[in-house]
Amino acid sequence: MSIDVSGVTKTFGDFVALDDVSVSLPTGQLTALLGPSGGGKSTLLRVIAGLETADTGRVTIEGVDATRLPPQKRNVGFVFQHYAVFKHMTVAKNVAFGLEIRKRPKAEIAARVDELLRLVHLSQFSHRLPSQLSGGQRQRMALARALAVEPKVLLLDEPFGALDAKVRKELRDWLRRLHDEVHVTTVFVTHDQEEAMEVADEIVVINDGRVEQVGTPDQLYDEPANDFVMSFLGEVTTLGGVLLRPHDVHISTTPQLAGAAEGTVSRVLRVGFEVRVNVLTDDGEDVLLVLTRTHARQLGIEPGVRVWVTPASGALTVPSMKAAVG
Amino acid sequence: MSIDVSGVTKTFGDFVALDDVSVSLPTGQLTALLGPSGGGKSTLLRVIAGLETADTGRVTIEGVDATRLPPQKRNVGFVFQHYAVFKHMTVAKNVAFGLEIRKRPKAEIAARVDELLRLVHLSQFSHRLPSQLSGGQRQRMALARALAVEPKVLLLDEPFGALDAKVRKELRDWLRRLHDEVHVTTVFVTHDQEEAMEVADEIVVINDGRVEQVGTPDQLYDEPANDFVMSFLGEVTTLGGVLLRPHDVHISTTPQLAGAAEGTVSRVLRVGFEVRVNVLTDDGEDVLLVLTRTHARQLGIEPGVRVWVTPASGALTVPSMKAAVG
Amino acid sequence: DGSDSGETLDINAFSVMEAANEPVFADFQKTDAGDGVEFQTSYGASGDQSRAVVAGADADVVHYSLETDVTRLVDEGLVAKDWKDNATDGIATSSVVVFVVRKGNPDDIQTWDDLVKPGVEIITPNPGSSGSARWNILAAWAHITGNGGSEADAKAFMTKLLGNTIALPSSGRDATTAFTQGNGDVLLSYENEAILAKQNGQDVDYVVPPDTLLIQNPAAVTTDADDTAQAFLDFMTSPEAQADYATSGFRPVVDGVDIPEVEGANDPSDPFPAPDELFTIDDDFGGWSEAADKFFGDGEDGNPLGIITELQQQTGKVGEE
Amino acid sequence: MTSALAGVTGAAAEPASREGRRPRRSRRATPRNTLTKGAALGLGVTMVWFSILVLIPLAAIVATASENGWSQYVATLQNPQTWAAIKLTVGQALLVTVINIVMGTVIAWVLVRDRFPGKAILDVIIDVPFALPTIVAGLVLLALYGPNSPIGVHWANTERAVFLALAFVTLPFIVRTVQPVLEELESDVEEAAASLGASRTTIIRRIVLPSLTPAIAAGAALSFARAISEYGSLVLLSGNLPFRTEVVSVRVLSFIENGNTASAAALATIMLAVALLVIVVLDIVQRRVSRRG
Amino acid sequence: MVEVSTPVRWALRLAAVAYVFFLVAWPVALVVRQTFSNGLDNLIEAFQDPHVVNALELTLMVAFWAVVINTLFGVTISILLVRYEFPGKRLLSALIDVPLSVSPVVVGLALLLVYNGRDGWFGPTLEANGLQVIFDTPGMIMATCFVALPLVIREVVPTLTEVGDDQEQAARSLGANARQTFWRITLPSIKWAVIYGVVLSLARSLGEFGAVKIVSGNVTGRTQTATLMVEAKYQNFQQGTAYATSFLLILVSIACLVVVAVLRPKHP
Ligand SMILES: Nc1ncnc2c1ncn2[C@@H]1O[C@H](COP(=O)(O)OP(=O)(O)OP(=O)(O)O)[C@@H](O)[C@H]1O
Ligand SMILES: Nc1ncnc2c1ncn2[C@@H]1O[C@H](COP(=O)(O)OP(=O)(O)OP(=O)(O)O)[C@@H](O)[C@H]1O
Ligand SMILES: [Mg+2]
Ligand SMILES: [Mg+2]
Ligand SMILES: O=S(=O)([O-])[O-]
Repeated sequence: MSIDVSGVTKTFGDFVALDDVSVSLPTGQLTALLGPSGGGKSTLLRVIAGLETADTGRVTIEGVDATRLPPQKRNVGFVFQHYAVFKHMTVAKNVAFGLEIRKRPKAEIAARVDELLRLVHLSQFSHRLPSQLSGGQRQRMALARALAVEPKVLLLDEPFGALDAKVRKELRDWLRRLHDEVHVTTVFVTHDQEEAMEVADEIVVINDGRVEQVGTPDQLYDEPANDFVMSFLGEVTTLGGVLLRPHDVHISTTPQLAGAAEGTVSRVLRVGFEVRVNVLTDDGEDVLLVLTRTHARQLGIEPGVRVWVTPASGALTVPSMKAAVG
Repeated sequence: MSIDVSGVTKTFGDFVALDDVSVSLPTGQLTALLGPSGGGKSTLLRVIAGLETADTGRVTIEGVDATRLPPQKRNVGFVFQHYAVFKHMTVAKNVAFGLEIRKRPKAEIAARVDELLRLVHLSQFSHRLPSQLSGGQRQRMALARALAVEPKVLLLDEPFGALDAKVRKELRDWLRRLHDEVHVTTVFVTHDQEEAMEVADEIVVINDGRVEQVGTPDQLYDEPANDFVMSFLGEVTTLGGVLLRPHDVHISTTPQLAGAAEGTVSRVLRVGFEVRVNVLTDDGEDVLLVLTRTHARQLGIEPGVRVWVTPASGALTVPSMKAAVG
Repeated sequence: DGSDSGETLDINAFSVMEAANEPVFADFQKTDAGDGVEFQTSYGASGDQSRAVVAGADADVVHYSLETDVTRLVDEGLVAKDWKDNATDGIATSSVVVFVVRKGNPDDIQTWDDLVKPGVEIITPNPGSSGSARWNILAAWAHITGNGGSEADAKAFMTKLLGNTIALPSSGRDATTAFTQGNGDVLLSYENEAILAKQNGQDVDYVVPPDTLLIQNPAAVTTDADDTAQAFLDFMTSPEAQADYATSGFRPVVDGVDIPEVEGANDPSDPFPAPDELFTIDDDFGGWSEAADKFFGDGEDGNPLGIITELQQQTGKVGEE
Repeated sequence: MTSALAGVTGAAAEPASREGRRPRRSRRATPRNTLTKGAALGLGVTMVWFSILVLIPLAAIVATASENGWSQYVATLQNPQTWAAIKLTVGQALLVTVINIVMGTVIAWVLVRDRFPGKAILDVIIDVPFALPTIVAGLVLLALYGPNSPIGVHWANTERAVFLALAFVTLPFIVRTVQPVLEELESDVEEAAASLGASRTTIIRRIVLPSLTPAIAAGAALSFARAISEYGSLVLLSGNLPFRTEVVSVRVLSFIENGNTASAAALATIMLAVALLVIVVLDIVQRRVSRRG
Repeated sequence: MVEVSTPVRWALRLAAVAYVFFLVAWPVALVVRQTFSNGLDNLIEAFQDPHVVNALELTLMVAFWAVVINTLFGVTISILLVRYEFPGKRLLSALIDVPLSVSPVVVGLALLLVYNGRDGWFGPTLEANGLQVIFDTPGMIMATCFVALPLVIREVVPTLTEVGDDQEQAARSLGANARQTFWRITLPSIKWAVIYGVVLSLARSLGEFGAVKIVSGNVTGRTQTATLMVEAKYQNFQQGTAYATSFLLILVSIACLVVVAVLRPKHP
């Protein structure tokens, strides 16, 4: 049982936002839709939620064909990028909304709202209006609201997009823990690879309306299907005609390894505990590599120093020419 | 010759935004004003630009007492957080504005605008309206506009604040290179420590209306004046009652070092090339440390493994109690 | 009052009747037939009012400035053909055309010939919509033809008179308002309107010219009106009602009316002096059936083009095609 | 240095990078139809009402005017009195609009940027002409500018009365369109100009006024449209003197009262055409505004 | 923000205040003063005149229905224009503004041509079925609706656009159907705009004159509204009553304005 999207195409006018997308999201997992802006992430999520109708293809939710179901019949919780809070209702009323719509008994609603507000740590704010909450609190309220109706599926569109870095980081951990606790099938959209890798069980990389790759964070990082996935998931540099991570470049001040490219350090930039080093090889390649400070200090890396660089053992490399990719 | 701010105090009502701030910004340098939101960074920058008048204190720009000069007499270029573009003028007109005000000859203006647009790589957009530009392009236009009048000083208020992470990173490099080329005294505001450390020659840390520390990125990182500066400039963790960087925690699976704290790995999270490890020491401290993937793999770090942690040799530590700090 | 019977009469009348009707209504309500009757009134330019009734406005009793405005309803089947078969030949009120001037008559306007002197600014309503306007114009015409002038003389006179006209407001009442607000030197109007204005403290005087036209305002019931309407119509020409009208400045249309003091008249005790010469529509113009087309025909749909209409077009001045 | 900057440019020209693999272009090609059943029903009902109330009656005017073909329009326009009314109306409407552009902008400026006791009252008074019944507006102006004027200006029944009435009823239009724009005008734009060396007058002339232009234009169009169609406030004030103070609306009314519906309709059609023109201008202005964002 | 110099600021302030004072404030004050020139007599006299009371009641009735209809219509059209795409939308949104630039006299004529009972396009049929439009309340309500038509829409459309549809979508995803979404989410979030639009429409409706004059037949006590009454009384040498009635209308419209001023969302 899961969410199954098969062969979904969605166009706006003559613009193709989703192009024959098929993807299967297993029950109980936390899946990230990752991709650059305009890639079609939100559109896919909205198709799953029924907020947008696909031109072709089917959506199956927990075994039920949902392709033609209106959003209110899908039993899907949706959390919007900009929260979409009901501004004129208190926090408690916001959370209670879905239950009131379902005409649940008053007492039951009150109890459930209480429970959820405790879950999202907003109990003491239940009588405030959303405008009196901080961004992070609003986001948590939106989550509680979506969870209130016990959806089979929870969909989050860039849930932390509008928050600042610190709050974002906190909520990210919190979401992970919440998911471990509640275990509802959850799909969230992000364009931040770090966020996706830190939180998700599985990542779907979407670009230009198409699925580029599906896999666990480790799979994507270790076995990127193509150069797009590789460079989207982290910084890359080129060495000897291959793409690799700057951390995967091995550097030494002596010609230890056969096949290492010789070059001169052209720029050294300390950023916190890291040191970013540019090496201009004698072949004219500008190679970026990242070292820990300690390591750099040990090696005595400074502009002008002669060095030898080579892909580290076990380094992941991908041919750097686009044409060479499948 | 430089910008000298001495004894500047600025209050809004009874709120003290700047509290007896003195700082000297050397000619030709790229200085960052770094600090948390509401710290007074923008206020200081606006006092320097003459957009705000200090209650007490003096501002000297390149040897001239500018304390009472109106903004248009200070020959200061100001770039605003939200660009402050002239919406009704084309890109070229925006850039030309300051020169037209000065009634420079038409030909000279055209030439200079051309040159500047080339510098900021907007030549092909000269006839567009700002609304037809992307955020990064708008920001570059604002820069060109500020540079057009050949200011002695360039002030930038969170120049990249409104841009997304990728563009931000690129413009940051670009600003560094531009500064290396044009060499105008530049001050920019940011609340992003990474940005400050990567771009600036010197950083002024401002908090709560006061200067906490002034120094090069290395000085701030290596010799933070207090725990505020230390924790603002990067992630910290606590080990044995001292603050230190997660990268500065040494970990081993055998009790190599005397005085190391013994504990159990409670959580391992892979984020790209890094691994973030939480260790719960037998003393009940939750220590965060960061390793490279390779290193973690070598050590075989997994939840449940017994480990010994200690500050690495040469690690920077600061007593974690605020009271203990000078 | 007899709200018990609760009947409502719709009175559709020309513009200047409002004040004069109030006491008549009150007196009618004191009669047996009028006990408990409520009145709903609508006042406006005579022609406009009549056209509104044709277009569907409610009316039980119509009271217009001109016979032709009633005839229009007869043609539409809204008023019985025999509406004129009564003691007053369908006429309910009457008056004469007078000159309303500024207090003290600063321009010393006494006769029709004074009106066509250069620089005299005249206000008279619009003959397209207003009954008053048509009476005024025919009075001026009669001043020439009734005193031996030819039609050509009359046309020449009318041309001058229209040339001095600065405004043609839509109704008699609109014209009064325009004049009392300070426009023009002389207003051509009903004698009763002049008296009413003076009664209400307006700074005006009026002059009854030596030769003028008798104004006769018809009234009728509509075909679907009931007996109460007929009773009211009959009451309108009773001596009692005529005395009420006289108080408001109207000349009685029946004999035996006890004429009261008329405040506002030039001589309150002799309010209605007979002019030296009084023209009538029937004697001097062959009745409205003839005069209407001859003077005011609109020249469209096969209708003749009236003399005045044509003159207005020629002078290029004020008024309608 | 060009090579050093190359990386930045490539990335910052991000819209181009999207046009990568497939033709993904215009957001709006053909008008789409996203009506649900309920919405379609709602649209149907409202359109029926809108037709009954507005479209069919206006069509009837055009139809009546066109019964006699072009000759009706020609005859209507050739009538010197009608022509004088059109000239007066359009002329005074233009004059009033120009005054409104100046005074409306000044008032909006004062309301947004100035601070003085009683400003809140001024703000409320601005709307009085909109809320006041027009006939009362005429009466009100008559009190100060009529025969019994306490200041001795007797402007009733003159062209000035027409001007006054139109200025009165159109007062709020430009003020109320400019005010919000001025409020939202970001002060940093003005500061940017100041830091580039612009003086106060330069900032107002080159930065503030151009930003207000679309709003001023929209307000001016509204004010002009209202002015050429004004009737109520002139009834008691202007005396409706042909060739002097008679405006088009009064002229139309007098056609109606004289039973000359065809001429009334013809003149009304001409006014409608002018009004439509104004709406088109308004629409263009607003679209330009939205394009600039 | 540029600060203009003090003399210029004073000049602008003075110009603005003087203009508004001479054009609006003083004239209105004079009418109010004339109303009370002989104490409360004018007002008492007006209130004792059943026709005046009648006219005021009628005005309220007509305005009430016009506002109700325009609000229903306006909110519906606004939602259609903002939330849906359909062919002809741009045309419709342009046409919606037409009534703002049509002379009230023309409005009256237009309705007369279609709905008069004798030779109107629909009038005779309607009258045959017992519905009189012209010279009766339906016509007056229609005329009032026509002139005040765009006011609600002009208020609601921008607010609706600004609020966006994400709250509505959130409600849908939480299980609300279209009706529930409208009543619980959409309406509450555009509430102030609707109220503002209603107040403006009310002011406009209470004050309508030209269009109503033509379609009403001006029957005292039945189709004569307050504004028609003002004209009639003024012309009928009863200026005291005219001023008193005007005063009442001024009072109502200023009350409307104060409501609006209090309600208008303050810019932060
Ligand atoms: N209603 C719409 N009408 C027209 N085009 C649309 C519409 N919604 C989305 N698009 C287009 O479809 C493409 C995919 O949009 P989508 O919102 O799914 O992107 P995304 O991956 O969520 O991007 P972001 O990270 O910026 O939110 C975009 O180019 C967008 O412009
Ligand atoms: N015009 C003003 N009136 C009142 N308070 C102000 C004003 N301008 C700034 N402040 C206050 O002064 C303090 C410092 O503001 P400032 O804008 O300098 O902060 P900042 O360091 O630039 O913060 P941020 O990173 O959020 O921009 C803040 O608390 C702010 O609320
Ligand atoms: Mg999105
Ligand atoms: Mg700031
Ligand atoms: O009301 S009149 O017909 O006399 O204008």
